Amino acid sequence: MRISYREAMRLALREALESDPRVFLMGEDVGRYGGTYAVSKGFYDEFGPERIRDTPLSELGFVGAGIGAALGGMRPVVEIMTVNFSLLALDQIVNSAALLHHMSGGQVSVPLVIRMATGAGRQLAAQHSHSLENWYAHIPGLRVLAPATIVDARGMLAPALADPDPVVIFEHAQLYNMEDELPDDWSCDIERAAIRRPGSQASIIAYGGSVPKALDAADALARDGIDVEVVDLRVLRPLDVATIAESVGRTHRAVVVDEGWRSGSLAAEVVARIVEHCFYELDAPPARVCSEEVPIPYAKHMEDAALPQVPKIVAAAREVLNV
Amino acid sequence: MRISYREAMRLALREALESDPRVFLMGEDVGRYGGTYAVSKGFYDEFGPERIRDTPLSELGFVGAGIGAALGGMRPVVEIMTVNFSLLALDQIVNSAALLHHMSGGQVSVPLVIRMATGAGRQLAAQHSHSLENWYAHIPGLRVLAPATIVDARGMLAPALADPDPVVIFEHAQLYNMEDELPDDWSCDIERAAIRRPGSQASIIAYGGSVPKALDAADALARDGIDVEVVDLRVLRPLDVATIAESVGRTHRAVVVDEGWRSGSLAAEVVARIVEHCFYELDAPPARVCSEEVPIPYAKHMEDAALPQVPKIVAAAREVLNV
Amino acid sequence: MNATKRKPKAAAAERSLPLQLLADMLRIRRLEEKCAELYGAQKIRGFLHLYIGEEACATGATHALAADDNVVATYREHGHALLRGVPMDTIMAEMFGKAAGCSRGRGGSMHLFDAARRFYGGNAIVGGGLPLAVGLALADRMQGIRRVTACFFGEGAMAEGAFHEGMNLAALWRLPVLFLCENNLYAMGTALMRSESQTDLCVKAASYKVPTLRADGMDVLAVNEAVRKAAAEVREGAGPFFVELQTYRFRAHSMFDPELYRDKVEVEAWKERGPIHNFSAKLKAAGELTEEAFLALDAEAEAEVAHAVAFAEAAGWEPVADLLRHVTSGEAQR
Amino acid sequence: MNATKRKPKAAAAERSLPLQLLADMLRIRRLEEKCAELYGAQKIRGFLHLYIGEEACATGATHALAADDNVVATYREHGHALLRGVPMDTIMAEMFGKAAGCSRGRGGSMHLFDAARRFYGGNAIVGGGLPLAVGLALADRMQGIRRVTACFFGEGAMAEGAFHEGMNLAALWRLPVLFLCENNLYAMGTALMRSESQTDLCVKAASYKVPTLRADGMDVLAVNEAVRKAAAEVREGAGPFFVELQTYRFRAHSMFDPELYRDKVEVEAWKERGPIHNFSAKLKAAGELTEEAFLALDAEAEAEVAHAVAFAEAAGWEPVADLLRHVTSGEAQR
Ligand SMILES: Cc1ncc(C[n+]2csc(CCOP(=O)(O)OP(=O)(O)O)c2C)c(N)n1
Ligand SMILES: Cc1ncc(C[n+]2csc(CCOP(=O)(O)OP(=O)(O)O)c2C)c(N)n1
Ligand SMILES: [Mg+2]
Ligand SMILES: [Mg+2]
Repeated sequence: MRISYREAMRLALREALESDPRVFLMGEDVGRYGGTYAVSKGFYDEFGPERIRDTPLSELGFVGAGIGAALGGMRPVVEIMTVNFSLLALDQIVNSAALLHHMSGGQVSVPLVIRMATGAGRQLAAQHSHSLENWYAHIPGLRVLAPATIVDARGMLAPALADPDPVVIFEHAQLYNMEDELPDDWSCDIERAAIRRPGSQASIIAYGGSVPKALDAADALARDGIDVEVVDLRVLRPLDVATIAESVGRTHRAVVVDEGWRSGSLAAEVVARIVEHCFYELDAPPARVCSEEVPIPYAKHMEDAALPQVPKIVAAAREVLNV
Repeated sequence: MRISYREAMRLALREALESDPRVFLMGEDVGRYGGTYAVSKGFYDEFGPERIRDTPLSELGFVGAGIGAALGGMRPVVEIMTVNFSLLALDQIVNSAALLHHMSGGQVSVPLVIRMATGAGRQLAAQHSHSLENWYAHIPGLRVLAPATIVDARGMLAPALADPDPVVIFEHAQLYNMEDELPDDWSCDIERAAIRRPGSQASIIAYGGSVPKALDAADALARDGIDVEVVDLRVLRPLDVATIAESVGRTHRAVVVDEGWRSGSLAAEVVARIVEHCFYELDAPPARVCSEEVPIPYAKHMEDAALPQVPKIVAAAREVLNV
Repeated sequence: MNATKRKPKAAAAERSLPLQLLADMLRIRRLEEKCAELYGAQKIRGFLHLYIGEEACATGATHALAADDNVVATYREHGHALLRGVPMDTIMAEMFGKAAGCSRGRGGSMHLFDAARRFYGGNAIVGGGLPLAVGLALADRMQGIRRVTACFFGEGAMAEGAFHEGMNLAALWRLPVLFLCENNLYAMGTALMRSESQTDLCVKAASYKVPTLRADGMDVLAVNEAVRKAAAEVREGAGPFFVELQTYRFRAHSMFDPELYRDKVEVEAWKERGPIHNFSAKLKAAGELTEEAFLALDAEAEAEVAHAVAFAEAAGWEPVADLLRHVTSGEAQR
Repeated sequence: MNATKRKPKAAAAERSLPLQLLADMLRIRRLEEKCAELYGAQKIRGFLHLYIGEEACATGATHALAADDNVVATYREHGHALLRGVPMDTIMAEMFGKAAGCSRGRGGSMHLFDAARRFYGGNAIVGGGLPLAVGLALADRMQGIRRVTACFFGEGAMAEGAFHEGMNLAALWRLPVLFLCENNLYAMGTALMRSESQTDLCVKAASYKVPTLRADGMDVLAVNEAVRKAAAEVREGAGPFFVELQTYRFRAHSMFDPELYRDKVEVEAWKERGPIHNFSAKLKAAGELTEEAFLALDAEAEAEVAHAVAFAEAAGWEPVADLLRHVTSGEAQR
């Protein structure tokens, strides 16, 4: 069946709500409004106000409440409208969700899933276009996921809810309308990265909203007879270094694509891991295609110029391939 | 004259308060209490409650007020007791301080200095031992400084206050009692990294509280006839890549020390820059000595094991030198 | 083509306050109706939050402020920016993303700024403006400047910690902040009663020992009177003041909102209280306004909008080569 | 050596409530006096926040709770943990950083936890516990469990956005949260009057439509009575309740505090109201307590402390090889 990323998320959420009474969805406008990105549209009537819980504008408060509810035996799915507003909730996410298990010497766990939309590309300007995945990927105690395909959108929530510890899921806002076939087996591994397109000459490593761009770049390169592999990180923490190293060990060349700003990016971590694991197999220094170091501008031509784009990825691949 | 890092900070603050009526210090317990780390002890009586302003426990509120005061023509120095509590203020720091200049098309500026203590090492446990410098170093619009010497503690505040844009200064809590000679010329460049110890066989690159450890490691290595250079980043954003590349270009080997957790660390960015700028000059893959990926434990032996220590730096240097 | 308001300014001089209030509400209305149209035509992109139905709030309030007072607003700030003197031409150009825009095309609809007029912007973080307003007022107090900082925000923002911390700081330090809450009953799809345990917003504000006033946000004169009273007290140095303006948003929250959360009957009932329609009817009944005069004001507003659109259309794009500018002032000065 | 409280538990059974309250205040006092001493001896490190002077609050309050109620506390929580049943032995071992500590030595003084006893910890982020308490109460409500979640915090926390958001959520959703504010007049060096524009904390809480009570936090019976009333209402499903306990910290904020912000006269005046001294005097006057009985209780407390110290001294360190465990549950289960 051919469905959208949004629909895949909806199927995953509905399944979770139907299969486990401990699961509930909480966040701003997830209920009566239908969800900012319409992911929970109709759920309010289906599951009621207790399980599809609209919250006031209190990011720190309701995220903390989600953590407390997880401590109390529930399996909350907390939706933060976008990563931009998660800045208001970071204290609870880092100092409570990520640390409670450790500070209690392993006594308490926080089986919480936090979903948030991320990324730029819709001319929403600087305050509404952040990509802060690497901030989260830096924190021990959190698992960080970035579904970039219909299968992952459909399959990641169940294992995330089964995880006894906090899981943060980043949904790139540009992906919600993406459509694809949903295979019968959409089960999903939240430990490993995935090779989305096998290739031999270079590894293009991306995640989230950059994966479709990386695949388009691979197609463009293929038209010129250049065969590159596309690796989707999928799990931003803990990083699946084995898959990355195996790929780069084969191709000897790497391009890392990240919508985050270059300095201090997740792409830097991937480059560091590549160097630590396959320095002697590298035929060229790994290249990074990240967002330019400027707050995301409103004007379309400027926003486009600030973000990773297919031509930039193609150029970077040609550079590491020196063709 | 021989003074402590704390005393150097005090001299810099007093000078700023005496020389510019627009400068004022605001934060939790900076006044009557004397400052959590006694940096502003006595200033309340000297400069009065308006200019040494005690705030309620409202990190988001008073940091935002500092930003507004900067917009309004003042030159606020906002003290956030420790980086741990800055998580509550990140929305204002990122979405207001760092972005206002850009979103207004360059019309308004935020000449604000935010000081905060950072780091672990005093058995304060997980919630009080963060090193989140790389989170800040990731954000365009911010300048991020990490004074690691008496001279920088004395000299960085003036140029930071002269900067028309927001500057974040990280003071590692372990450094306050460090003493050293203050030379007559303590003027300080907030654009460039500094070579703290020239050396030829490898470059140990560190910042903040890790600099003294890097220097101790260099001494230990010297005793074994190994001559390493120690580079102090000083400016965490924008990174002074020229100095880093020049050093590594000479030594062909690098060890990056960072008290932040390894994944997504500033050390990763430094490694990525090294690879991007001197891949072909490298004789070995750069090594990282970071905090282990665990929330900082309370017990001393466990905390020590979690943090970068001199022996680990020595071992990493020997590894890249293969001796 | 240069960016200036023509007729209105000139005309404004001779006009009585009521007529100027009406004219300004019309200017906001016609501007935003055109914006909605241009959004459909994809000339304007991103988020567009219309103020249609709420014009009496910004109009009555800004006419109660002094020319050099500070204003901090939200992402629903087209009207506030316009009435603080930002030329409609540069507002429209900003929404087009043109370099001649009031924020150089970097900000868009949610980030209209005008430093010279002390308009500290559109802010897209709910509640984000309150701490900034507290700081602006603190700066004025420390510099001995007798100025009011007016801070507009929606009722939804009152659930945010930023509201709590900002109100307390302003009250504790007795700063000249005029808190103007535009209570349109909904925060996106969330009704006030589902957002606050205490729905009497003045009671909430009073708990910080801040004096409060409530006004009919559909009646421009009532708003103007209440804000004048409040601003006068703030200017006198009595500390902050909180004014609740009870109003209603006639359109969707943004251009993406299916409006599942409120029924048409409620919307229609509020539309009966349309601030422009009712106020002009009142003026006519009082013989202060003729249909011809009304049409003239309307035509003037339409002309200003037409000029703004032409200006925005004709304006140029910022060169991509300048992408990395305006990140820091240092760079901007290059 | 195994971690259990000996005599006290046994004795507790026969004891009248007043005597048990006195005994428990003494246990907290003697425990913390020893902690201060051990801090000097560097057996205990990091931050150590003593509760000395405030014992009537935790004692009166915990005796008003049911055994399986949830408790969320702050970094000044030694007494709360102890009275919720965390063995003094494992509390002391935790402060020593030993593997036998109630948090395995990972948390220290500020992070005492006991999942089995539903003691959700010490929290070193001011105000951080309030949203957690709201969530614990929400979980109970959704699971149909009739349980109270008691949340302790200091008056300084009321300036934080977390207080505002937490109170509103609890009140809006009518959740069974018992907010217990230990108002000791200072947040580190900041006096309440310099922290809140409204210093009547019950008025602040009432602004969320939450019922409130104020009690003398130096009088253990007054605290117990107030918290009983409040807990009963919360348990009945009436929604959250706020109780202000007016108390005072006799010692410095932490072991680093030079105490420049308050004068000795004030401190001495409050010491006159010492909760243990006054309550035992009252019991003696009422003939409910003899000096011998008092000394027996005190000796019992001292013995428990001595046992705890011996236990902590004898306990082993967690092996460094386990450093990376307990980051996630998965790893912990390895
Ligand atoms: C901190 C934050 N949370 C959520 C949002 C998304 N959002 C934008 S406007 C809005 C509703 C705000 O309602 P209100 O404050 O009443 O203002 P109104 O839109 O009604 O004028 C929301 C939830 C945001 N921009 N910022
Ligand atoms: C968010 C945050 N800000 C600042 C601190 C530093 N700090 C620790 S305790 C304290 C005072 C808290 O006062 P109060 O809430 O009254 O509790 P008390 O210490 O008086 O029991 C402060 C400022 C912190 N731990 N967390
Ligand atoms: Mg509203
Ligand atoms: Mg206190």
